[in-house]
Amino acid sequence: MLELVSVRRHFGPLKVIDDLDLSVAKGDVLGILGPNGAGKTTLFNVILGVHPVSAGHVRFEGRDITRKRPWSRCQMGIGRTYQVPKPFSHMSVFENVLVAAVSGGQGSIRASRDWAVEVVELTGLAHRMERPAGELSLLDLKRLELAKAVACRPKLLLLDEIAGGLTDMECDELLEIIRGVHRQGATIVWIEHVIHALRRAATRLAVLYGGKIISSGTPDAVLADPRVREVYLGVEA
Amino acid sequence: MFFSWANQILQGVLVGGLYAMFAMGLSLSVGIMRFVNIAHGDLIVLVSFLILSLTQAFGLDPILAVLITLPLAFLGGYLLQRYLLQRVIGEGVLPIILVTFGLSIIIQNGLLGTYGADTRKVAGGGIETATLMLGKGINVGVLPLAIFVTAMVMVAGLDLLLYRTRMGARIRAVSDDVSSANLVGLPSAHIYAIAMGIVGVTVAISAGFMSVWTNFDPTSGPSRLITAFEAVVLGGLGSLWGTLIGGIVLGVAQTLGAQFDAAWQVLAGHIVFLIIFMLRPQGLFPRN
Amino acid sequence: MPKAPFNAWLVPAGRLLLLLGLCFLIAGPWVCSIPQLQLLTQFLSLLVIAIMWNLLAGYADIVSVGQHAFVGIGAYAFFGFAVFAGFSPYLALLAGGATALVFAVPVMLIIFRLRAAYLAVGSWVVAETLMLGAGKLTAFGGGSGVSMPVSVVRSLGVQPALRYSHIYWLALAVAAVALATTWLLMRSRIGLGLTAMRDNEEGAGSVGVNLIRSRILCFLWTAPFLGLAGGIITLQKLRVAPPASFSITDWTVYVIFIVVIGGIGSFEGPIIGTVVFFLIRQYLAEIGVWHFIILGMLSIGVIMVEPRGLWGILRRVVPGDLIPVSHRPPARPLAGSDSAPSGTHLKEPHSTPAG
Amino acid sequence: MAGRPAVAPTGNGTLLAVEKLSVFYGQFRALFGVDLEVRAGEIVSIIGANGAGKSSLLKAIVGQVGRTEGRILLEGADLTALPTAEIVGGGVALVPEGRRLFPSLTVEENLHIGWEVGRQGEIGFDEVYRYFPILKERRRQKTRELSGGQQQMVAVGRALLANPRLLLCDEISLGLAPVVINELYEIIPAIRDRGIGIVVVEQDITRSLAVADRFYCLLEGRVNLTGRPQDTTREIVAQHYFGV
Repeated sequence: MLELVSVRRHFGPLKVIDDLDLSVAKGDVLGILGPNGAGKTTLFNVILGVHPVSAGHVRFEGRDITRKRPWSRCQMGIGRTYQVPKPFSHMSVFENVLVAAVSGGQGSIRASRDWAVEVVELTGLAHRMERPAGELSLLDLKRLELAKAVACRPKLLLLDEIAGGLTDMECDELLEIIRGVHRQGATIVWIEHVIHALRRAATRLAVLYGGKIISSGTPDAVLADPRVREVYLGVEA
Repeated sequence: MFFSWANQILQGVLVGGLYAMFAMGLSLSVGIMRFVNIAHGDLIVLVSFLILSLTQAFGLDPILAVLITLPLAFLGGYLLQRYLLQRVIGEGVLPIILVTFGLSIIIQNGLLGTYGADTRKVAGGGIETATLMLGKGINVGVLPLAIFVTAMVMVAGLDLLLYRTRMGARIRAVSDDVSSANLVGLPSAHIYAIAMGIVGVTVAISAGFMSVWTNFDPTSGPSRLITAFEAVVLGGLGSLWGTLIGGIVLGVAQTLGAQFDAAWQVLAGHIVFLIIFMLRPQGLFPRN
Repeated sequence: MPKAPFNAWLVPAGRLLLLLGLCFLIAGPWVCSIPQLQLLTQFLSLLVIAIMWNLLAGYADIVSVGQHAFVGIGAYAFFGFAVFAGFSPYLALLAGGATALVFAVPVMLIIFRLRAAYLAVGSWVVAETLMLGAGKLTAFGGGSGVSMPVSVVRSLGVQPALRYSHIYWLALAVAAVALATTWLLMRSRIGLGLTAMRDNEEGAGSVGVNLIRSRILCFLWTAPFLGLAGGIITLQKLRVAPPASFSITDWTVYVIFIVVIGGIGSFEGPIIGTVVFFLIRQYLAEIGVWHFIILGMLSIGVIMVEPRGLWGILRRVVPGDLIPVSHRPPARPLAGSDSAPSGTHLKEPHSTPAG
Repeated sequence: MAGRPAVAPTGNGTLLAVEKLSVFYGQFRALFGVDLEVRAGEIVSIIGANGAGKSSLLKAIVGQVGRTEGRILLEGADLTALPTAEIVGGGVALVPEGRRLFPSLTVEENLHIGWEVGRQGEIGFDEVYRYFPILKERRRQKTRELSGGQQQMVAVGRALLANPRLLLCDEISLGLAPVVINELYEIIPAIRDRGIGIVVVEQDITRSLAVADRFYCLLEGRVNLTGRPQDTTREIVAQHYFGV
């Protein structure tokens, strides 16, 4: 479904993504782990086209989308949440989601209204439907990020540290929503530090380090991989 | 014929010196603080009126008057940055454009209210008309030559200041990365303000020369801003030597335009700017 | 159900005020003297220009200081079509708007190469060039301009009173069309995307809002309306001249003050701003240039204190928009009972009781 | 120097005392009432996963976060409300995460900025060049042209030239080759032996614990384990680190 071929992304001399190959199959929930500065968020920016790649190709459903702008990629079916939420603060929660439903999902406003309501309810924001997004709490902002991404009717959903800073209970709620979205047919790539959340949701894990994937496979296998422990916990003394 | 053209081009180059002077301060604020001060031209005119008042009310020599305005302009630039512009910096482009735009209108109309709409000029005591005859129809005005030389000295001086002094290194550090500067304890607001103070000094020097060489009135600011902006963009944003070249290109374009028809002078400058800009949007000497 | 807030009456009250204003404008020719009617005509022209500048700077992040160019182009084109081509004034007005649109394309190609802060002065350079270019048109009187022939003036009405009310109706029509269509634009999916862009550009891009197309559309949208306003202004002044038709003071400086003081990035802002501006100008005009200084300080103050202007301040009390460009969720008779997919619903967290 | 915190000896040798510190970013709360202590001549390591609040803690100490609650005392003097310049002038230097050099400035210029903003003291350029001889060779080069390891050396050197009493190191091994990391870590005990208190924030637990006299483990904004490295096991640390 998604394929990255020898992708590089450099900022000056800094190689944030370095000759990275990655493929995601339809129906996967791929969790991505990696220490700070491993290039995780940059990876998403490359997949969505926020940053152009320095080299390599990005393919989505067999089409080369390397030169496409973020909004075209979104319209093709790639939804994305931001680690630091980017709400449209002066618009209501409903409108925030409606924008995504209309622009990303490419429907008319009339046709998208019910879908937007459905997504708002699905993500547990029904009671905030007409509040300005600028007034939301962190949990609700994370829900809104998810709602906006889901409203685009993505075939591929990119989640960037959506569980960070939440309590266990809040995290469980979010996990339930994400599972719901997955059940409805979306493929998911999920960057996360909250490992227990990933472990419960992911079908595959991959560990990014120094701009490369150093380990991938089933969650248990990856977490047991000595190289992963090395990266996270340091070289065995 | 040839010498007549050469003479015109030479005059244009010298005019370019004055334009580069206008542009130098703008180039600094674009390069260091990364904003375009819409009131830049009006500040030049404001200082010109100050010089006019000093020479007329106290009978001071223009050079002395300019020397007096230098510290005032530094202080003015410092305070302007520290207490007004700094508050809206880093919040997107809209606030800073609107604030400097408001400032521009306030200065223009404050001057109109104080000095009236008449065109003014500061008497230079004969230096305006002094010329050097280089033979074969090529004449060089002493004042334009002085301006051009000063402009070159200013570029070289600013270059030294930025690249050879402690304060220059601090200014470049803040310009490189404001948040890093804050992290290691550099007082960025103070350093920005000093940079704006330096901009103020360039404004005062160019105001001094402009007030003796050309006529000005309270609404002359915008055209000075536009000239300065064109020189900065032509030269490549933030490059000081590029700015000097940009000023020269404009000066030559204008004098040659005026050769066809006096009324084409300003328009020729704009048209040359737009053409070069369309061909080379990054400017003639882009930094990096 | 949440209880209606105590200040809910402010929204209908505000709308009533707007409606009264509209009634007054429609009744204008019957209740106003000729000078008053001229003032109202000016008001409507400036309102149109303010709405357009707000659309650019407030939503599309195109902070132009050169939109007076299109007013001037509209003015000259109207004059040309009406006087030289012999079009009827109505047709010439439309042709003026169309000409502004045609010019907008190359202008856009130039200034869109400059981003952010540089675009402002860049657009100014272009406007300056166009103004100087207009001064080279000998048929239009060169740098000093030219007056309308009496025959064209008379085609709008032989008596001044009739003529002025004619011009007034045209101005009202242009303003009404500008306001209504821009409102429809803002209500459309494009407007929805623009509002999102205003709040967070990157966020808007990644939910599928085409930022480039939106910007282009906004820029092209404003040009014909500015051109129409230029035509109306020419009808009123009965002459074109480069510094007056391309007046940066009248069509850009004032307009920026109007939008900033009224409230940038909202539909109500330009309307409130234009009303406030005319009040200030009526009462402070006798202090001459100092009213500029007051306007300048006022707008700097607004940016420092409340970047969303007077409407931003009012909006803290007024619970809703007066001219709703926002969208509300469809009413659902049995919300959440059976319409949603099963198993994915979460219980709503306990909401705090209203009041 | 104006605003320099007065030295108030506290008897027990406490250099830095952080008391009930909470940090807020708008709605988001990064730290929940953290207590922490660093003595002069001691290396304290702070470990924890991403987002645990390690960087927020260091930034709060140098006065670079918006809203905090609680107190931060350097030798008894309250730093909490001071601007960064005065905190640095008073003897706290940070090696920020990601190095945060000024890329268009030369090595020497970068170092000099540390020297200017800091306090007077015995560490001069010679001292730094002795720790990192390669920097002397490259002192006229722009830092953007250096390798990652050399850049990190400049960042450490810049902080040292401020002559700190307390040195804060945020992820100095990030993205560097093991050889380079070793080189950097060799000098940390040497700095400690000058009587400087050091806080090391590191994702690489093994490295971090090997050098530390004491450690604190953060999980989601709270300290959930503290002690001396030799008194605990790797398994216990790992459990607290991941919170599973």
